[in-house]
Amino acid sequence: MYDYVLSSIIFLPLAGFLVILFLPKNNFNLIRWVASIFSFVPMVISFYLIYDYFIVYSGSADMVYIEGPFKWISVINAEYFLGADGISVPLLALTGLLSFLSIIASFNIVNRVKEYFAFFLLLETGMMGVFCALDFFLFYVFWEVMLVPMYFLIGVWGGPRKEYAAIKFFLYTLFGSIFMLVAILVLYFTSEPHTLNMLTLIQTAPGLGHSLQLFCFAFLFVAFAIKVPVWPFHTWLPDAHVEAPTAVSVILAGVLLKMGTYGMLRISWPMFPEATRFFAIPVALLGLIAIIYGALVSMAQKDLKKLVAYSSVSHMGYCMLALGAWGSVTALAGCMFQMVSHGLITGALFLMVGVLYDRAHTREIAAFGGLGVKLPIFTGLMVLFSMASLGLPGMSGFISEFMVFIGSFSSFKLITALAVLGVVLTAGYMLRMVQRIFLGEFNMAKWGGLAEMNAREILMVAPLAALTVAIGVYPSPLSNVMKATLENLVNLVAR
Amino acid sequence: MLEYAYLIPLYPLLAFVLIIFFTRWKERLSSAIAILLVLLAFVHSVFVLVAMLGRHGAPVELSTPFIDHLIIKLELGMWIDALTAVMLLVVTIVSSCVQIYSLGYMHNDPRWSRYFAYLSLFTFSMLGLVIANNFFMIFIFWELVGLTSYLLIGFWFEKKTASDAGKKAFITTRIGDLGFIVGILILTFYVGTLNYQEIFEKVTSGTLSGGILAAAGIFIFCGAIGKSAQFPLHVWLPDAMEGPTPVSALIHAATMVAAGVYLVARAMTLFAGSATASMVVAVIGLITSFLAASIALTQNDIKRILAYSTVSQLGYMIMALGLYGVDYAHGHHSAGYVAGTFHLMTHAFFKALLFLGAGSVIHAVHTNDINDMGGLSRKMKTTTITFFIASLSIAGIFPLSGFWSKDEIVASTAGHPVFMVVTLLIAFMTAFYMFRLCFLTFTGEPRDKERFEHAHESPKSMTGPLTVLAFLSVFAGWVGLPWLHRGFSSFVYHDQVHHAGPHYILMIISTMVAVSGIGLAYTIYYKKVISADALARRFKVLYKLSFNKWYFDEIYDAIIIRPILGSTRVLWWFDANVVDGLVNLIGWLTVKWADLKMWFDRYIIDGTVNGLGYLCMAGSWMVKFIQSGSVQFYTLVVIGGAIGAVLYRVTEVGFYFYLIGLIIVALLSLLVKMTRPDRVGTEPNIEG
Amino acid sequence: MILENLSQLISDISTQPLFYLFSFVIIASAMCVVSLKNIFHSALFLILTLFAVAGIYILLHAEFLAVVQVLIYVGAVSVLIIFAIMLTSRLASKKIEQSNEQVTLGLFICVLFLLASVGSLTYTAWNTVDLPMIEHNILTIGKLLMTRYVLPFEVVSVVLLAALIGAVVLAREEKA
Amino acid sequence: MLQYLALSAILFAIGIFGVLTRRNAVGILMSLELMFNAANINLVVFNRFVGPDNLTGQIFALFVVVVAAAEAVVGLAIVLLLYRNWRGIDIDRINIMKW
Repeated sequence: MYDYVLSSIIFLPLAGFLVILFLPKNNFNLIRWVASIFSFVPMVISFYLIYDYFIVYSGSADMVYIEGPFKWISVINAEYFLGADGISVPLLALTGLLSFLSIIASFNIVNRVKEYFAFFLLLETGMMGVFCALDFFLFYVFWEVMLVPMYFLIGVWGGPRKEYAAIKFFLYTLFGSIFMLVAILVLYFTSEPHTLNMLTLIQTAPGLGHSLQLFCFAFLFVAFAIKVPVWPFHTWLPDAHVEAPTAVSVILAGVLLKMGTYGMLRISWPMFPEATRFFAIPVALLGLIAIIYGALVSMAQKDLKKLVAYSSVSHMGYCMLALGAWGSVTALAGCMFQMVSHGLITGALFLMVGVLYDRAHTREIAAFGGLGVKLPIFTGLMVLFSMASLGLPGMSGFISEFMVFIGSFSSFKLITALAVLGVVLTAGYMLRMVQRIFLGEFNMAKWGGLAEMNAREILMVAPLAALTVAIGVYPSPLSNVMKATLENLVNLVAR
Repeated sequence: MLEYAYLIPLYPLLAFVLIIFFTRWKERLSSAIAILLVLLAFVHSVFVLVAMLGRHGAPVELSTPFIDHLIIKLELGMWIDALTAVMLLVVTIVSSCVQIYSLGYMHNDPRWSRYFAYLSLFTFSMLGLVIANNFFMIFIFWELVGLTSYLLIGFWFEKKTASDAGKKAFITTRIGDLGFIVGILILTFYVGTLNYQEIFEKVTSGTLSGGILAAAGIFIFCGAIGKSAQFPLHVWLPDAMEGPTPVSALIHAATMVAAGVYLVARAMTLFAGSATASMVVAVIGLITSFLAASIALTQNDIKRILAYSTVSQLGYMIMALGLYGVDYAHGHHSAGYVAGTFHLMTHAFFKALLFLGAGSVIHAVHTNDINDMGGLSRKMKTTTITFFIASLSIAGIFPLSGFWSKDEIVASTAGHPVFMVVTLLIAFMTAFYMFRLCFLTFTGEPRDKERFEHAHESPKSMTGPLTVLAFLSVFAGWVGLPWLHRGFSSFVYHDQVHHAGPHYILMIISTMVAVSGIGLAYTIYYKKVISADALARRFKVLYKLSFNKWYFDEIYDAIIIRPILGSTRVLWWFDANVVDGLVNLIGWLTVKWADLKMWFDRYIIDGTVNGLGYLCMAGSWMVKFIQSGSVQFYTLVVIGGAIGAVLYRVTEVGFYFYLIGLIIVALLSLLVKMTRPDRVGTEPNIEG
Repeated sequence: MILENLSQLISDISTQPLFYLFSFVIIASAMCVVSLKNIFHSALFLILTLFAVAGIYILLHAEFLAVVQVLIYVGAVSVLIIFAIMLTSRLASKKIEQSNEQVTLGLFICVLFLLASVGSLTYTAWNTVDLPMIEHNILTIGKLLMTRYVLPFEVVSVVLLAALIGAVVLAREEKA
Repeated sequence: MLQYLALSAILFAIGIFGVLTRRNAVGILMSLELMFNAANINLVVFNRFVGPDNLTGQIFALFVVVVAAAEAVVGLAIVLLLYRNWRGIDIDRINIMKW
């Protein structure tokens, strides 16, 4: 019965995309609900998948739910080849959840509703595909497929500087993709017989010469690093996040950034063990820079959304630090945890910012103050997510950061010790933000009209809050899901 | 009961969950739930203590894995020994008292339910911290305690100072936690476990020693520095007094700030293994204690005086524990460990009492400034009596509980002359500032008549806890009477029982010191024989230093906060202009390059194509005149051509000659056609 | 009979002067035809030319043709032309420019044509025979037309008919 | 013989000149007649000097005369039509087929 489970996750949103194209343009509710249904079903399947994986496969490092390889473009040996393991299954579930919540969060879009939801579903297809593809060409196709709807989602429904942000995002990512394409070509032509099958390449690519490995690794790294984004490739992120509509920011932060780190875990690390070992310290250093730098820059932000955006840079730095510590399962598990928890927390923060923006029509931190008086639920949730973001125990952020620290300390003592500083800096900017928005004197004249969150809004962040706390309190199921895969990964890198 | 001790923290957690999710709107019910469950925890703690007494302190451990596939095992568990049992009791007693007290103090607060929820969450965190059996778990609760402290300090968040203080507290303690994390990381890496007992076994067996042990100890002590407000991170605690007074009593006097001391006591084996680490601990404790006491001498805010007093007393405990570690590392036992933990317990009671008393006073006069008080003893009998009891206790007057614990601390400095002298000096200062506070607040003439008129004794819900705590302040110390052979020291101990026995000389000295301190305060502030102002003028520099808290806030602001905020702005500028500027520059250059290409494309490449087109058009424009529509012209051309052909055949002159000739003819004819004025009315006039 | 006698007469006397006379008339009047401003005068000169051509025919022993020339051209076509002129323009009164701007070129072409044709005439080796003309050529023509050339003859008559009908159709006033 | 042919050539050339230069449609027709005559002269001349034993040349000349007559009829009809539609028979004006 699992024969086509991954395909169904990938292509159900695409089907929804097609269905929406045939719906009447002015029937907003119909479009919204169709989009919700077509993202709800993949979400349910992805949840079932992670459950099933946990029950049945969590002890093995093999690819499961494999589809193919089916011949696709036989001239270049491109195949339709899908599969999932302990790395991709949690990310699939995360994607499913965030996509559904984002679509729910987009119900207040009134401009070009049909196109919006159509693009959104197309985007979901691309994201799901990236996490399932086991063929390089397929991977690349999904990677690019996701770009286009994202470009339009930012460029059409975005904020005042949307064109700039959209073009920047698109060009930047495309720039990276080209490096990836070069690396793919190198891999294709150096393999004998020529193949694009990732699983085969993981077996054969380490046989490449030292310099060629470094070359491919560096090229793929640029592509993934732009997506993560690693300092100094991060400047597209604040612009894109700030200008994008709320739901798109959620997807950007929650899923798209993960694709970079996922690519490293899935492709770069196992394929080029020698290069990984060679570049371990630079990667960790980049992580450290991102942590400290992102946090400091975030502290200087006046725009709430930009603050959250820069906090993403900082938080993804933990992933890079962990990736540098390739030899530790704990570090890699920490990286995975950080990916998931950052997706949940930052996604939620963006949703909350969106909720506030919908009401106040500004995101200027200095414009607010004392909202805690008027909006207790909103404040409570926002404080909760801020605390989760700054790594408070009991929430997923703490688990991931702690695991990253433990894992990478064995490889890099000084770098890790310095990275711990990030915890304080994060606390610094998060608390400043909370203080300036929610605490202090309440300006009744200006914000007296703000309404408390409505049921839809509470419902869309509640699952995120629940999962954040759940992972924070009881992380071991999630860690069991990825355990075997990561152990195998460490062995692959140690080759 | 003992094996279910892990339930103790869960009672208040249950209260928190119930209040937040279900009874937030029913205020009375919320507070009832909170108090009921904390009392339940108290009762359970009593049972645990009794059970522990029955086992003579033999520890109980229970644990469950948290994440188990890591390079180390992270687990959640409980470790109950004598220290834990005592702490559980102290925390639950103080917490219960404070929550009951809050019923009166917080009445009519708009966020009543939330207040009790936070208190419950705090109690949960604190109990979890106490009960933890490993460093990972203690760190978790350590942070949660920090969170609740943040929430409660900033409870009246409309006040800027309150929200600032909350933020300051959280961040400052978190700076200490950085060290704590690094310490934990060191332990993970070099020991491979975070479980107390496993680590301590490694230490006692000598597997872990030397520099790494010292580093681990010092880094872990950083956590204690932050949480227990030790120098140089003590600055947050006085500010934390912006929170509601019961909160100050519970968190910032009796329990949370004691967590640092508890941590040091709990990890005593680590410190005891390294004389360096222990010495650092002791010195930090001494500096803090002296610094805080010196600042407390001149403050005017009743709660701040108590806060500095707290810092000072915590320094005492830390110092005692540190000295114990030093002694132990050098191979001989001292009373330090018992002194520290004993003082931790007694201090909790009398400091909570002091704060609650101060709260009662504030509740009555609605001000924190002792210059606006005076003569309150006439209006607030219970408060005055309990406050004096607590003050006597903290000053170390026989036979109150503070006397016994402070005596032990003084005793533990035996063998360290510098420490002993400074300790006695601090004891003197403590007695002085406490009674300065008492005399200024409760005796003399009211300095603010209006406030005095409105002052009244607090309700029963507030005086009740005061009485209970006063009782404890008097008698709690008696469990550690030096003459008792099965007292506190034989219950809570490190490694082996060390029964010091009474030091009569020290007792006399310390009592004399305390009495002289009280006497000085009496002469200055009660009898007013010596003018306080004159003294202040006399020792102007010292007075200013003390009054301005040694300028720590200013120094930190100048050397840490401003540079960081400045660097954030610089980095933000850097990010927006240099990093992003680079990206935009590349984009701009690309666009310019594209413009150049476009220009080239438009004018050169396309220009060539278009030029050809224009050429063709021009040519055809000329040639089109051949198509004149004039039949005669066509005829001319035909005939001319025919003749040309004939001539060519006939004369056999070169083909090109004729071609050229023909072209000349054609051009001539064109010329004719083109020069011809178009005198044609072209529209056909079709009729009919 | 008279015609035959006439031709006999002409052949008897030297044909040279007559030829030059006719040639002069033909060339001069033809030039008038193409260059006179008054189209009516041109038409008159055309008639003169046609007469002179008929004279040439006689010199060449084509008496029947000469007669036909006079009958058809001078008698019919010329009249037709004159009618047309009178129908189409206020002729005599008009002294407008009757030739277009191609005069020079046309002249040039004509000169070239003359050069070419005269050149080719001169340089061609003409396969001439010095035989007398057939006697009774009118009789012979009649016979030939009815026998050997009967088909072209009929075709020509059809052509004439078609031209007749065509002319009527073309020139007919459209009824409103 | 040559002088006859020369005459014919001259006549033809004059006809050409007329066709090329006359502006009046009738004038063109008349020039055409001249050319027909030049051709006829040729036919007759060759009949006389090249093949005097038969009369083919003359008969063809006869046909030419007939065709010329027919041409004249049709041509003149067209001229009439032109005149009616264009209020004149100036060939120069009738150039609506130009570029």
